[in-house]
Amino acid sequence: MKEYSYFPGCSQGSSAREYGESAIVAARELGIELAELEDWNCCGASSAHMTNHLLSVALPARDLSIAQNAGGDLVVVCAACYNRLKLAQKEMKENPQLAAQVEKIIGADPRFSGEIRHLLDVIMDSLDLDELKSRVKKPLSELKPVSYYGCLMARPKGLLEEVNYENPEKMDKLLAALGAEVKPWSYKTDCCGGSLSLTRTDVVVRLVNRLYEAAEEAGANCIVTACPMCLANLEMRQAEGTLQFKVVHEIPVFFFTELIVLALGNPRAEEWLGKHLVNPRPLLKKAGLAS
Amino acid sequence: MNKEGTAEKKDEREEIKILAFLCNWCSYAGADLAGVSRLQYPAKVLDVRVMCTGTVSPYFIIKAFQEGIDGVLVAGCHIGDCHYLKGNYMTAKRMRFLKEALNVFGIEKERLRLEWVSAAEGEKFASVIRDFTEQIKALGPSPLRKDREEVAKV
Amino acid sequence: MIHTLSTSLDREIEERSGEKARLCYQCGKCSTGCLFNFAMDILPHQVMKLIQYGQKERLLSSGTIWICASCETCSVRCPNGIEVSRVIDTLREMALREGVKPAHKSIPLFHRCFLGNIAATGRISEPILMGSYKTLSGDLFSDIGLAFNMLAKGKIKIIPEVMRRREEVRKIFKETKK
Amino acid sequence: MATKRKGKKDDTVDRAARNATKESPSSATEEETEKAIVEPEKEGEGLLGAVMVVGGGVSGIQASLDLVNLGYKVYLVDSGPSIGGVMGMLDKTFPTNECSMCILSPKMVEVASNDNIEVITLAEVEGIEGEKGDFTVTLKVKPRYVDVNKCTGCGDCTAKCPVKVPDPYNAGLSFTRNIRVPFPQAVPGAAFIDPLTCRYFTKGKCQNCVKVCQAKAIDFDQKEHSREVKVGAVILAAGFSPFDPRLKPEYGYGVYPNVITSLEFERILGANGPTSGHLVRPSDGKEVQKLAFIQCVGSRDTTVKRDYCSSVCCMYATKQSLIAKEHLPTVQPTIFYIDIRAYGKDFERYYQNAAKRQGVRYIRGLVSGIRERQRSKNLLLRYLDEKGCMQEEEFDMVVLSIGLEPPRGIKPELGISLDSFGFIQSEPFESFQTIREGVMVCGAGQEPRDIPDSVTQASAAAGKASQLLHSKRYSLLTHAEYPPEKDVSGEPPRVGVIICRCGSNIGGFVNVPEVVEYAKTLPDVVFAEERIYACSQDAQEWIRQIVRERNLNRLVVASCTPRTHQPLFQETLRTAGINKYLFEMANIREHCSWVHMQEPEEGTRKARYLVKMAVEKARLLQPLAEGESEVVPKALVLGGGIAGMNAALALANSGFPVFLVEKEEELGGTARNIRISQHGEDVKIYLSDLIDKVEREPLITVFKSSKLVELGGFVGKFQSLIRDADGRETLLEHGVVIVATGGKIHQTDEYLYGNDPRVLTQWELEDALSNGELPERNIERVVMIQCVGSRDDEHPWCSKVCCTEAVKNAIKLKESFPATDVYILYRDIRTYGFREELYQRAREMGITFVRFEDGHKPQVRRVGEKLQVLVDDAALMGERIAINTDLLVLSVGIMPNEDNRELAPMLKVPLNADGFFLEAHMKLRPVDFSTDGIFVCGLAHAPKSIDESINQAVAAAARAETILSKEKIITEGIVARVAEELCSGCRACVQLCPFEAISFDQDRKVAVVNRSLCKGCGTCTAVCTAGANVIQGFRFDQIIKQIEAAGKAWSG
Ligand SMILES: Cc1cc2nc3c(=O)[nH]c(=O)nc-3n(C[C@H](O)[C@H](O)[C@H](O)COP(=O)(O)OP(=O)(O)OC[C@H]3O[C@@H](n4cnc5c(N)ncnc54)[C@H](O)[C@@H]3O)c2cc1C
Ligand SMILES: Cc1cc2nc3c(=O)[nH]c(=O)nc-3n(C[C@H](O)[C@H](O)[C@H](O)COP(=O)(O)OP(=O)(O)OC[C@H]3O[C@@H](n4cnc5c(N)ncnc54)[C@H](O)[C@@H]3O)c2cc1C
Ligand code: SF4
Ligand code: SF4
Ligand code: SF4
Ligand code: SF4
Ligand code: SF4
Ligand code: SF4
Ligand code: SF4
Ligand code: SF4
Repeated sequence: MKEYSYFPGCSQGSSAREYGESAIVAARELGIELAELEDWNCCGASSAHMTNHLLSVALPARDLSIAQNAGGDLVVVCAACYNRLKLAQKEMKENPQLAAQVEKIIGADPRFSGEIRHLLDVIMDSLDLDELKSRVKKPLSELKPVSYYGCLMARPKGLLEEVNYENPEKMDKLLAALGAEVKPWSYKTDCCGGSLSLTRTDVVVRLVNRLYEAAEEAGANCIVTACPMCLANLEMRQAEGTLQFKVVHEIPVFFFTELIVLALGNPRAEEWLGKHLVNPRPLLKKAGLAS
Repeated sequence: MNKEGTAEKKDEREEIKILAFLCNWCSYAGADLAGVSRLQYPAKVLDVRVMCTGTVSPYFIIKAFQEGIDGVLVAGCHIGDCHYLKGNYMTAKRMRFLKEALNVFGIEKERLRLEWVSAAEGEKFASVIRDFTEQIKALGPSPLRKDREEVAKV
Repeated sequence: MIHTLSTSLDREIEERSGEKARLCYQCGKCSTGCLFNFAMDILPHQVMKLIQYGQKERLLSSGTIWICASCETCSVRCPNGIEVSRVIDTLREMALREGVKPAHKSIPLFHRCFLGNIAATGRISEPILMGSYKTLSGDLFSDIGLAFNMLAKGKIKIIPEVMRRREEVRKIFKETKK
Repeated sequence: MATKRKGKKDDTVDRAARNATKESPSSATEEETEKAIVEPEKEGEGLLGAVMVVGGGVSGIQASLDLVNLGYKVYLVDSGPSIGGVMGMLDKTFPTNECSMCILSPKMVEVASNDNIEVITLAEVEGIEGEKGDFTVTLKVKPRYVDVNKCTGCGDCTAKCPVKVPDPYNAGLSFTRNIRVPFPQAVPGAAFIDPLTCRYFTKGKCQNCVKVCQAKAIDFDQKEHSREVKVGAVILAAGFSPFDPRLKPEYGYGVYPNVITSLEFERILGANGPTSGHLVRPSDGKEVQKLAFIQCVGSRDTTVKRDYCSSVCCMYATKQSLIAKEHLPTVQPTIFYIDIRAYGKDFERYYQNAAKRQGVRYIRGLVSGIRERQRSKNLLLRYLDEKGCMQEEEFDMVVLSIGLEPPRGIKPELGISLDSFGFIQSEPFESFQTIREGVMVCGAGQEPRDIPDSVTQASAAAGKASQLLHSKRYSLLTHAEYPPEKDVSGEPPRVGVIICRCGSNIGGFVNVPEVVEYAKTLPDVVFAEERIYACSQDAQEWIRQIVRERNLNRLVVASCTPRTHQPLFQETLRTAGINKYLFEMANIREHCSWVHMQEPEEGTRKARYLVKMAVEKARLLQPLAEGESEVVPKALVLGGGIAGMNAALALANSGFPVFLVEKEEELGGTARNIRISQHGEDVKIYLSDLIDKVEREPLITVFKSSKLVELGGFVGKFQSLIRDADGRETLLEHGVVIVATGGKIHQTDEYLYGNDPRVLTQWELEDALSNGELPERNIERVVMIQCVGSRDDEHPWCSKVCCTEAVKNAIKLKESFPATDVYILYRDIRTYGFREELYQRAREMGITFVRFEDGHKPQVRRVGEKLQVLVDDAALMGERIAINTDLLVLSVGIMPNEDNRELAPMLKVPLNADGFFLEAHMKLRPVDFSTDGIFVCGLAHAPKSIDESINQAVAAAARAETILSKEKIITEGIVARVAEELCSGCRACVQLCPFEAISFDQDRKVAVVNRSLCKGCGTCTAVCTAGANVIQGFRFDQIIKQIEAAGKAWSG
């Protein structure tokens, strides 16, 4: 069992509870123990970053100083948090002046010497895919997912641990190992509309609808993501697309961690199915993966 | 047996013959490339290498038909690619005139063909020969040749 | 028609963001890659051009700076290595700082609510965020069904999760406002 | 690994060779026919008359051919298995759309058949020791595993090799086998084995190829070895490597099958490519209708550290669009671009024609990334249309216009230096000279450049080498020594026929013994026999022997194509004491056995008649004399600008006297108005140095205030009359003419020029800048307007230099007065090649660029104290911008010299539609005229920058030197001749000859052919109604005999 510090992020406790919970379970199944950072604070997400650059560094900096005390590497599951934490670390490393300024603000040394890693990367690096295959109890063979990273995990360049930031493949490989028939598509790193969800719903509906269309065109029957905001936007705005564009999409969206748990035959996977705004049961039933 | 023999003989007489004038720089090279690429075409064609199609005199073509050739191909560089600047341009002009003149001799103008084949167009050369052979086969032996054979018999 | 041109805006942006809009040679990649361009009044490559011309007011009052979702597609594609999204972030920040009336007022309002929520509790709590945003924007009824749905699925916690040392976060807000 | 199996085509008699022949007694022993090496002369001790050329692309090939023609032994080294470079892979070339292979392969054959060029393949340079004039180059030579001297290129081994590999010649779009001849026209035309994929090397067994190779050419014992070669100079011509588009992942290359590179597309277009020129796409072989090009992939891109422009991709995308339409008229090509860089000669016209008449759609703005439709594999591209609206459009295929990168394997350890991108660095004004003396550079390995510019630079590099080594000219050349030619004119024809089996290539399909028996029955045939490999070295000895023993006076070889093998057999015949024109070939391989493999009987029958036709012609062959004419080893250079002076100096450096005629009172020309070069060097200093050198050079005679009034004679011996301002005339005699009469500045009255003192030209600005005449406080702002008098209906060309000039001056201005704002109003910024760095620097410094659309010229008016420029900004969808300015600077274009109109007829050379001189061949003979002995360089040819003019000048000098260095010019035997007694005086031929080789003798009323001018095309003979005009070697009666023989085929 390998232990990491863990930064859950706000939504994993509420709107993306299925992500937060499945992440811990999936990690444990694969021999990774996630220890939550004590008294962490919100990274500021897009709002800080978009309106106050210094704030967008200082908020995650406080978390980083906590992580430094905890020692080791820091694992993140939310794409937005991953983006903010990692960029804050990078900026302060490259700009000591900024680091000093932030140190004053938060009253602690913000320099984190460990690595900030996304759970997907941690899993894929610690795993032998063949071994994983052999551990699969319920192969996802009827699932035809497309992988969807969204923009926050993939950009800027160098954020992702994969070289091809335009066409990352780790999630594809993972899902294929779980038995799914992964469909290639060109929309893995497209933006879902992000924080405009509440304010410019029209824009987001349009973007989300575009993603569904592309997924269907690719022959997919579900979308798999690693970002709570993407999942929220995709699920919340699916029905609205139906009204606006006169097409019905019924494509469930999963977190990759949910599918790991499901495929490994852990019954807890059932718990989260009910939390989805787009009901995944009909598909899973048809696939013989749920009752 | 005798019957068969004559049939064979007839066949031989019916068999067509094509003469191709190929310019040294493009079409001859194109024919070389067809060879190097092992592209297959019917063996009814014999070729004469000339430095430029510009040198192909109308007299050569008429002579060829007189000698019993059933189809004449003149092939040179594409317009603008002539090694000698404008030889093929002259040829094109001359051939247009000649085709009309052939009618006067009672020769179908389809029996004379002008083609531009570059040194890279091995495939084109082969298909031109295939196509032209079919065309001449369809037309049958040249009327001039029949005349001549008739005359010879008499 | 543009009458007054100046190069000072470009320098100001460079100072704030390290990005040099003047390097832009108008290849257009930022604009053609932007998924939000249909909702923008000034396209990203035109933002670069207008910065070169020093058209500050026009940019700060544009809708583009609010529509941009910071997805950074433009930045990774720019052959001149300009972080276009960073430039737009900077323009947005300048607009807020200078109190320019935003073209899409709901968006800065949302950000304010979002940050206010963090400042108060250290973390985001969706009901509080939604509640405050909806009240302030006056857009009370859209998404109401959604909210109920989420509530029913246990996706919204009524009792917000709160961190302990909230004063540390509040200090951060205070210090970074300066 | 020497490639010395082809015969040599020697059309020159040089001084050293003559000396050598004089000294040796001329009895025809066998030793004599061996090549003799002439002892080096005493003078110029320590220099070596040999040059190594590294890289066998078009530039390396040109340099090699120039060098042997200049009298040096050449080692041509290529890291690949064949020479040819990228040009050998191209389908057509811009801006003439000529077939690339058609024009390249004759040059490759020339290399292969020249005894004094040793081609060394699969080799790289490890080190260059020593000093200029005396280098020792160490090569690492990889094994080929096939003996090039034995391999006949038959391809039997390929057919049997079990290992399939992607074919690099087809850019990996098709498969070939591990052992193969690299491509049909390869030189050497021999197979090679890649040990990395060969089954024998990887698995220890196979050797299929060994089993089938009848020539026993395969040799698995070859080892990698190093080799030392001593040469006097080295020319680096290693070309470029293509950019790997995987570094721009947004375009999905390698992920989406229908996204391909331009080089791959070039192969798809190729008639000899993987799809035989059918425009189909990789994913499903479907015909392509909607085709997109994305420009600048891996160029002008900081993020991948390629901050330069690749110079050729705008034009090749245009070309590929046009060719695609030619292949498939329904195809709809779209080019997405930033600036269209159509800067070269005739490029603008080519581009405008594509855009306006040929339906090529140009859309400004790059697509950001590519998405793929999963079912159709079509590609989705998003772009902004001309109204600024976002569009998403589906395409069948997308071509990435990939950039040119530095060559691999050329390292600083060779004593040279590489620039920041890795290209080979050269001197500012002499781009062909590296920092190491005696080591020259040419082609795309120095800076991305197109074929004509590469060829020009190659000639210049060769010329530079010659300037260094000219005292050792001819010292290392090998020469065949010939026994005296036997007079056979009175004898009845005695024809010998040799039928080659070419292993099983001919023998496997054609019944060779039957053909031999048939040949024996033909009239005048006294000898007929078969031979397994007629071209092998031992066969040549055998041929000489039978010619002598059987007393043959005509020879027919029935084997492969005369295009490659005729020179070899002619050489053999000549060494047997028989005139080389008493030879005829029948091509029973390429034109028979290989194309009729499935009908061997008909093939055999055809072979018989091909032999008969050859014999019939051979019976009528007559010995032909090669013409000789004297060379006056002096040159006339017209024009004393930078180009003219450089050409004159180059020739003088090689030891030839030069007459330099300048119409003005002083030397210098246009460049007197330029202060700084694009590299920031002081042009004034360079120019005064140059003038000084020219005036002090004893071999150069300068005629100032003089003009040419009359030119007579022809190559080798021209007479010219020049007249000075006072009417004094001088008659000069010389062997060559170099035209360097330059161009001039466009005189404009637009934009208040001449009307307001604040409106200047770039030259006037440069002057003011360097004289310190610009007081800072008065100029808050400067506006520049581009394309003044260029790229419009009246002047449909791009002046090439003015974008760089404007950027350069703007930078200078900004450096002197940092507070001054500079605006440059442009249509396309054409800072090609490394000039892009200047453009980048200008932007970095804060110089602002404003683009306006064609047809929306800026307006200028006076407003108070200031000038006001109104421009409709294209980036802002035509929104008007008013810029108040203190200075307005016009980038006026380059015009042709009016004197050209008067010179062209005098020199008998053509002008193009714009009034610039028209070279012999846009691609491969950029400084020659089709009239032999006359050359062109500088602005007389087309607009170009100083360094490009110098390139061309030195190149023109080198080309001229190939003539001047000969004592006599030998002209081909195959020329026209008019039988005066038959000539009716109709003059039809006089008008038709494309080379103006026929004149009309007014006294005798007959046409007369000047054999020095005649190229032997035969056009004249076809129109001669009297049959008086004949072309030797292709005589009327000879062809008639061939026709008759053909007529009797199948029955006789
Ligand atoms: C897709 C495409 C289309 C083009 N179309 C046109 C066109 O239409 N018209 C035009 O004018 N130009 C065109 N160009 C440009 C043209 O290809 C170049 O100008 C030309 O090939 C340059 O010739 P080169 O001899 O300098 O180099 P290359 O053609 O690159 O030849 C270099 C040679 O050197 C050898 N070599 C490399 N490294 C070493 C080493 N270390 N040691 C020994 N040998 C080495 C290589 O094997 C090769 O044979 C095109 C280019 C591309 C990519
Ligand atoms: C407007 C303009 C701007 C330019 N800007 C730049 C720049 O910024 N950077 C750069 O690198 N290059 C620039 N150039 C190009 C550069 O000037 C030339 O490449 C270079 O000077 C070489 O010119 P040349 O020797 O071919 O011709 P010229 O310099 O024109 O020399 C021709 C010579 O021939 C003489 N002559 C003409 N007719 C006759 C005749 N009938 N008989 C005898 N003599 C004759 C002329 O008097 C003149 O001395 C520019 C050119 C022009 C026209
Ligand atoms: S960061 Fe903003 S401007 Fe850039 S692509 Fe994304 S939304 Fe468009
Ligand atoms: S991508 Fe970069 S260079 Fe291109 S238009 Fe946008 S900012 Fe300018
Ligand atoms: S079989 Fe022998 S001769 Fe023929 S190509 Fe192969 S190696 Fe050369
Ligand atoms: S030994 Fe190598 S090259 Fe020869 S046939 Fe076998 S695999 Fe091919
Ligand atoms: S601008 Fe330069 S690099 Fe870009 S496509 Fe054109 S020639 Fe190539
Ligand atoms: S001469 Fe004979 S052996 Fe040599 S290549 Fe030609 S056909 Fe083959
Ligand atoms: S300014 Fe000169 S170089 Fe630039 S595009 Fe116009 S004519 Fe060409
Ligand atoms: S053969 Fe050609 S070049 Fe020679 S004189 Fe006749 S037309 Fe002129």
